Amino acid sequence: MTLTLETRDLTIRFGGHVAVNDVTCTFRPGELTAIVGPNGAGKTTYFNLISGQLRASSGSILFDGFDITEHSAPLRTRAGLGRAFQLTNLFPNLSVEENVRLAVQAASGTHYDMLRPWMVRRDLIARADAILDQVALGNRRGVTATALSHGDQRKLEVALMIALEPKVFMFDEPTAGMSIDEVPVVLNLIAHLKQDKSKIILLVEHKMDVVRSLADRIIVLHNGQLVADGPPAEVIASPIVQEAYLGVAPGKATEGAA
Amino acid sequence: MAAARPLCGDQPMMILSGDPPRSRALTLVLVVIILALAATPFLFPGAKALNVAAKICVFAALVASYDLLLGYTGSVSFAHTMFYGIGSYAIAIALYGMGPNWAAVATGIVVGLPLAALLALAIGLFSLRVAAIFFAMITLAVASAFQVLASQLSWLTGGEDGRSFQLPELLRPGTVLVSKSLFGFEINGRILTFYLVFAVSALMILALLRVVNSPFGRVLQAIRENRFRAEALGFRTVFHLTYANCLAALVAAGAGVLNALWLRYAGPDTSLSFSIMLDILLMVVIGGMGTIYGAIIGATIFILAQNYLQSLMGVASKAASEAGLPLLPGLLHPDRWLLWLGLLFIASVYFFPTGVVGRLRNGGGDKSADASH
Amino acid sequence: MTDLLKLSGVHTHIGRYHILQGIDLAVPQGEVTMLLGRNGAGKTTTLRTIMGLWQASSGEISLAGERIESRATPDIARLGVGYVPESMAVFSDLTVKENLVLAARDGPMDDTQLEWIFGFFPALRRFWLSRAGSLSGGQKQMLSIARAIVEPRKLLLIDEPTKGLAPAIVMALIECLKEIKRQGATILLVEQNFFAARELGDNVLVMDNGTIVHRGEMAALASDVPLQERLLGLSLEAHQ
Amino acid sequence: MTELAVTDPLPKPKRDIAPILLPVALALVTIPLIGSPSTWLTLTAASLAMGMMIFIMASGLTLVFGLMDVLNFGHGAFIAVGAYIATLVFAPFAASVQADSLWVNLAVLAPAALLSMAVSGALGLVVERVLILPVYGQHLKQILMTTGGLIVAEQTLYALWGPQIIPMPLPASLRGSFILGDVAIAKYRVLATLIGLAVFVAIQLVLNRTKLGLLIRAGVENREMVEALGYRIRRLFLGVFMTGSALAGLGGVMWALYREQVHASMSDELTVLIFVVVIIGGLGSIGGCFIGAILVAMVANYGGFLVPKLALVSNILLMVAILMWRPRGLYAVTSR
Amino acid sequence: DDLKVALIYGKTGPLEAYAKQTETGLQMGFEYATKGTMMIDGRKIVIITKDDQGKPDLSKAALAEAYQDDKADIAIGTTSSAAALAILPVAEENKKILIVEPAVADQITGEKWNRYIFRTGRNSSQDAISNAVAIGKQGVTVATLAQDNAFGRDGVAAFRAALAKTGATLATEEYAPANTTDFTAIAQRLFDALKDKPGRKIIWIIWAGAGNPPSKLQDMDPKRYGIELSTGGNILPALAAYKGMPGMEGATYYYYDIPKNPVNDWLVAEHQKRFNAPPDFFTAGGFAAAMSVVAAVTRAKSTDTEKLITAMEGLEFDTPKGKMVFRKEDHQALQSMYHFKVKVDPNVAWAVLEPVRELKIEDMDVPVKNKR
Ligand SMILES: Nc1ncnc2c1ncn2[C@@H]1O[C@H](COP(=O)(O)OP(=O)(O)OP(=O)(O)O)[C@@H](O)[C@H]1O
Ligand SMILES: Nc1ncnc2c1ncn2[C@@H]1O[C@H](COP(=O)(O)OP(=O)(O)OP(=O)(O)O)[C@@H](O)[C@H]1O
Ligand SMILES: [Mg+2]
Ligand SMILES: [Mg+2]
Repeated sequence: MTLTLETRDLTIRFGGHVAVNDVTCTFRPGELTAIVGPNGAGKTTYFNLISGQLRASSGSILFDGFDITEHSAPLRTRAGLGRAFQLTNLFPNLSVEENVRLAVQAASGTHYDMLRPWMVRRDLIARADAILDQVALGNRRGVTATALSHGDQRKLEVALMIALEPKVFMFDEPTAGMSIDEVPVVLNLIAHLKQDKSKIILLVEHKMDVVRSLADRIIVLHNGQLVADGPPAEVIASPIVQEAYLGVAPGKATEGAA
Repeated sequence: MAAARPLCGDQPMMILSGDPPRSRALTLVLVVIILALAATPFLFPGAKALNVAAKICVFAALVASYDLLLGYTGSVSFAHTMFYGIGSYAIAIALYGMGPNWAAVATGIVVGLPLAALLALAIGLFSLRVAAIFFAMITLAVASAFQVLASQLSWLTGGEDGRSFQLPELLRPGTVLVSKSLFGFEINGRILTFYLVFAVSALMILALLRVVNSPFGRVLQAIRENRFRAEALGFRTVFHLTYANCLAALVAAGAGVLNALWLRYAGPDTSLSFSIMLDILLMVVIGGMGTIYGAIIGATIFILAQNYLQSLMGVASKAASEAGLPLLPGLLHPDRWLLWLGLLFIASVYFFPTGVVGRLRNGGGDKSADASH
Repeated sequence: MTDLLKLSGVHTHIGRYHILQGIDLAVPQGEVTMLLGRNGAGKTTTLRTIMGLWQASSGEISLAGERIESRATPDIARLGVGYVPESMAVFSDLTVKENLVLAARDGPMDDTQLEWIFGFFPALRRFWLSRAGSLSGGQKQMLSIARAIVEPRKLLLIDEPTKGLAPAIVMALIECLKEIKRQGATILLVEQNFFAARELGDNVLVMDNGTIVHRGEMAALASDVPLQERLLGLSLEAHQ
Repeated sequence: MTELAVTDPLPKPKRDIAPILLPVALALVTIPLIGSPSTWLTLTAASLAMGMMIFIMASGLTLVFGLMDVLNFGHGAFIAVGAYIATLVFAPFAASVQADSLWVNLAVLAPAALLSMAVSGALGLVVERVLILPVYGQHLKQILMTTGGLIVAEQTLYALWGPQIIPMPLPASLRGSFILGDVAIAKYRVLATLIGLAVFVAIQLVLNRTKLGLLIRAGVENREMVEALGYRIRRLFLGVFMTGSALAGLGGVMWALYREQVHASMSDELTVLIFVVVIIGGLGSIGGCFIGAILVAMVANYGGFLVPKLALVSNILLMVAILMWRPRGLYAVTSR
Repeated sequence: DDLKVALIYGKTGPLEAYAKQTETGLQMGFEYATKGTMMIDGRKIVIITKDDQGKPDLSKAALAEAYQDDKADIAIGTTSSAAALAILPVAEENKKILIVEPAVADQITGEKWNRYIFRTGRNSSQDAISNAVAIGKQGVTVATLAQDNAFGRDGVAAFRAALAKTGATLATEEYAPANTTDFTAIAQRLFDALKDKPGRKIIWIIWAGAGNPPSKLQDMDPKRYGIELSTGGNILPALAAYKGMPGMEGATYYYYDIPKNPVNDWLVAEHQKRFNAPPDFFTAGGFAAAMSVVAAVTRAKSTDTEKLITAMEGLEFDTPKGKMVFRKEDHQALQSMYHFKVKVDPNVAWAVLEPVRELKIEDMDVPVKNKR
């Protein structure tokens, strides 16, 4: 049986506001799904529900055949759900290398080992360095995370997720605020991850060209509801995306909106 | 810029868990302190010097255990003296009730340490429910309630008066192990007790050093920096924090045991009071938070000041008044030594924000300071 | 056109790092000046230095002829400078309304101005009484921009406003800034979204490694692919 | 826009009145337990007054602690300073203090209280500049700084006034109780209640009718951004701190009169109590602090009457119970 | 060589005010006893002071230091009862005399006593018994209010025992936490317990430290039920609060105006001259301690510990409170106490205690509580 991630009637309410509303959807390995929708559509909230930062008001989440709706965030991460955050979320006063090393350590299952010095685990350090090179941060290892520019912080955020070696990658606007020469680094990275057909990749992105070049499938959230699901070309051409998301009258070319 | 990475191949450093002082000046200071402590019975004979040295040992361990909480997990607890007190009382009550024998010492340890750990667990679990910023105040309130309890259960604890007790024969001052005629120094039970305190404290500090430099210790730092993110990496921070709390409580109780053995007394003022808590805080900060070594330096500086500042001030005050200086004699009057302690609190924040250890590491010409601190 | 804002020879140090290494730039009155550059070039640092949030270690900054490099941030803001920081910096404990109440420094909020803002960013109306901390990333960005424009300002310093905004809202934002410019405000805009930059920019400055490496007209840069490749490391058209 | 778009504003969240009902419920529940209505009334009136006095002292702390995120462990110093200043005023006017006329008494009391507030406020200025300014946002350092400040202040008081307890006689007209049937209500407590209420209302008005409260809360979260909006947050913080200190000074006068004595470490007995009240109320909530203070006093009095043993730990029990119910206190102003 | 007397006291910290009085009293006591020469038997008296901040651990260290490092012949101390209890074994270990002054805990001359311990200060029982003797009579009903700790409970126990012998009845015992600030609830309980009783009704209060419950109870107007208040004496600053209770009776350890003897006359006059204030509780205590040292050394003609013990058991010596005697059994100094009545004098900052009668050593049956 192949790995699947599935949400069934997933809903969360904040007071009178339903941020994610009855979303039922299945994600399969080897398929990069882009999630698009206007601001406040519920994309990040949907991710938070899947990765366990928020608890669903109703509905369920199934991963690999198990119901994980009640699991805590750390347990879900351990089960293989990796998450990069939209608003950069790092260990601010630790070095770049230490940020990644911690993620590598988590992935290796080294949680409560208090008998050995950390440096003895050279394997962890080496792996962290390798990942930093992958995201082109190799030359900033010793810098504290706060001292990174915004774009570099975004890359570090991605590096942390890769270091976790998850089965599911959830990217939340990985390229927001990244300069144009840096964007390809991340795109190539995602493309590279995609080659491993056993991984599920979810991507929230507002840059349509990125979505177009990477996605195998697009789902559209709007006001918390799943309003479209299908191959990229088809979904982008649908009136709802054209109008509510891209902000152009139906039928007009989509080229303008980057 | 490549990351600073301390050498980790050489085995001798492993006793320090791969986290050597990393500054020549700091190493020197530490070596001097440790040698002086070890040789106190011979270098500085007399009741006072030995008392001071023993107190430094006990507090170095106690402060180091507090540093595990404060410096590595970032939580400000005011209940640390409670655990220290539990250790002290456990020994005192056991020896008082069962008489001066080794079985009583063992009982005290076997009951006291787990009790401290259990209580730490309970507090940890309760405070996880409430807002993090309350932690400091909740621990303060719990500690004050515990103090009330200790003074209420006077049939057990001796109330406000505490418990004085006798040590097993071997550790009594009257027991002469090596008579004076042999080396020119008498080695008696008291000196043996001192070395017991010294050795156990050293062991506890080394163990703490190991813990903070273990993968577990690094996770604690991560939690301090960003708990939310640590969870998202798959660390169950609740367990980490609870372990850290329990470990710190265990060591604190251990220090309490040593203190009670040394003083042959346990009471609310010596082991539970809020002012001791403040002393601990100050020692951590003077020494340097999140370094463990800071505990040794902080405890040494503070306890020396506490014990000799008053007499020094007396001398200075007299000198000042003989020199006819205005105001100064009054301010330097020995009775006002607490005033200077208060100023020390303030000065330590102003001038030693990273503590003595931080100062020595960064200012000592040693450029390999760890960027992650 | 006179220059509203002028920096000459500005150096900024953060701790022991020398970040800005002699910035000379001018922002002409009533125009939109784009500040482009790779990640880490020093764009944010430049804006923060103008705002007084970092202290320039040397050099001169003048706003409408007044020297401001040694003034405190609130005083600079009171000269009529609005700032949208890179991190958005919404006050998450306060509601959307309260965030805007604070932003309207000189008195009660003007209802027509609010309606005008809601026209571009309808989400703000919907979440008017919600905690700003619970807004979505894009909604926070909208709020941060709204804070800067709820009252008229002479000069707006805006750091990557389109980041995280859905395309429709980007369009709305572009419209909004164009209108603000029509009303006479001067804008210094840091932007990575080249489409937005091309739509809005009159002039362009390109930074690298803490210095300005190019100044000119936006239109010229937009049509000169080799220049783009040299300055920004990539052809913008190819990327788009 | 499409029909899918929803743009009408979300409704205003409901007012949270459960905490207000709490003391009321507590008072009602205890009526049958206590039995005698006159005893109940005596206890209730006493609790309200005691609550007000605690509130005055705690309000300064909650303002500073909640709004500015400053953990001021030296709050007690202002309490003591306020009390000492009042003794200075009282000393030359001992005759007026002991005169049996309310107005003559108040003519000494009011200036004494105002002077105490002024002096402790001024001291607050120094403390904020010297001790707090370098450590905004760093709780641990605040604890150290303010603890150091507390010790220094106490020792200075010792140096200036000597170690002995200074008596602070209650003015003659405020002694004794109003006796209504079997109910006794201490006169001084009536005054304390009035002053406490006045302070409460004044703070509420200032915070709710002006931008001040918003500004401070915003400033705690992001000082730079508030400055970038053009506000001189430093001055504002200084003002708040001075207000908090002045309130502590007022509380000190009130407390000294209640205890009828002044001592440099008179605040030691209050520290935990005040913290408990601030925690129960929720950080920075003046309303929560007000209710918390009344609750603490009520539990102490009802508990002390019904089960005297309980009085030892009643504060802690109350705190634990409240936090079990609301982990952030009665009114959580902030999400910090 | 010098005669070294170590004074261990809580000179800084919460008991600072008491400690200062002890030190003054000790100094003046030696001056008086040696007629200003500070010499006994040709040996100069040197006072070594050691601050223990009222903390038992520091106190232990200080006393050990005094005996071992400073070679003190006799030690006197200390202010806090807890600290005093902790240092008793130190005297025993060092086989040196310790004169306890002014700590009051019964256990010092009770179960924690050892043969090196003498006490010039009064103990809690003496305090309680004197009060019982002062107010107890046939037909009187008493209710007690005490701190809920060992001090309060021991005091009430001694009071209860002594009261039984006077024929008065004890209606109830109430205990409140030492940090109580609001006495309304406890006052209500006491009023409820007494108000329907016949005859004279008294609430007797034993309270150390802050709190001032008598004044708080007085403010609730106990007179409306015919209830009187009573409490022991206190230091002068605390007596100010007694001004609200004119006519109140009780028994005190010392009030400068009560004892009539040459020693006290000298002390009051000299103290007034030097400090422009009358001597207080602990000044008298320190003074008595000094007198006992001089008397003991004079009688033993040595500072050898064994000789001193022999000399001191049963030793009579003069003090500002008249004659004291170290009882042989437990080394407690038996002494007079004073039954007083409060008078308000607007020209005095504190309430004046007027003597009703002197309770002599024979009037009080202070039990021996130690095991020899
Ligand atoms: N904790 C919360 N409390 C109240 N409302 C919330 C909370 N979290 C999210 N919301 C609301 O839910 C909606 C969905 O937010 P979400 O962050 O998921 O949007 P998004 O699709 O990621 O948008 P963006 O593209 O702007 O990041 C928003 O309107 C937001 O205001
Ligand atoms: N607090 C800091 N401490 C040390 N260095 C810093 C700090 N903030 C920024 N820097 C450094 O200053 C340089 C410029 O940063 P800045 O944030 O101005 O870049 P930017 O052009 O805005 O980049 P981006 O497009 O990624 O936002 C970067 O190399 C960054 O690492
Ligand atoms: Mg989002
Ligand atoms: Mg930037």
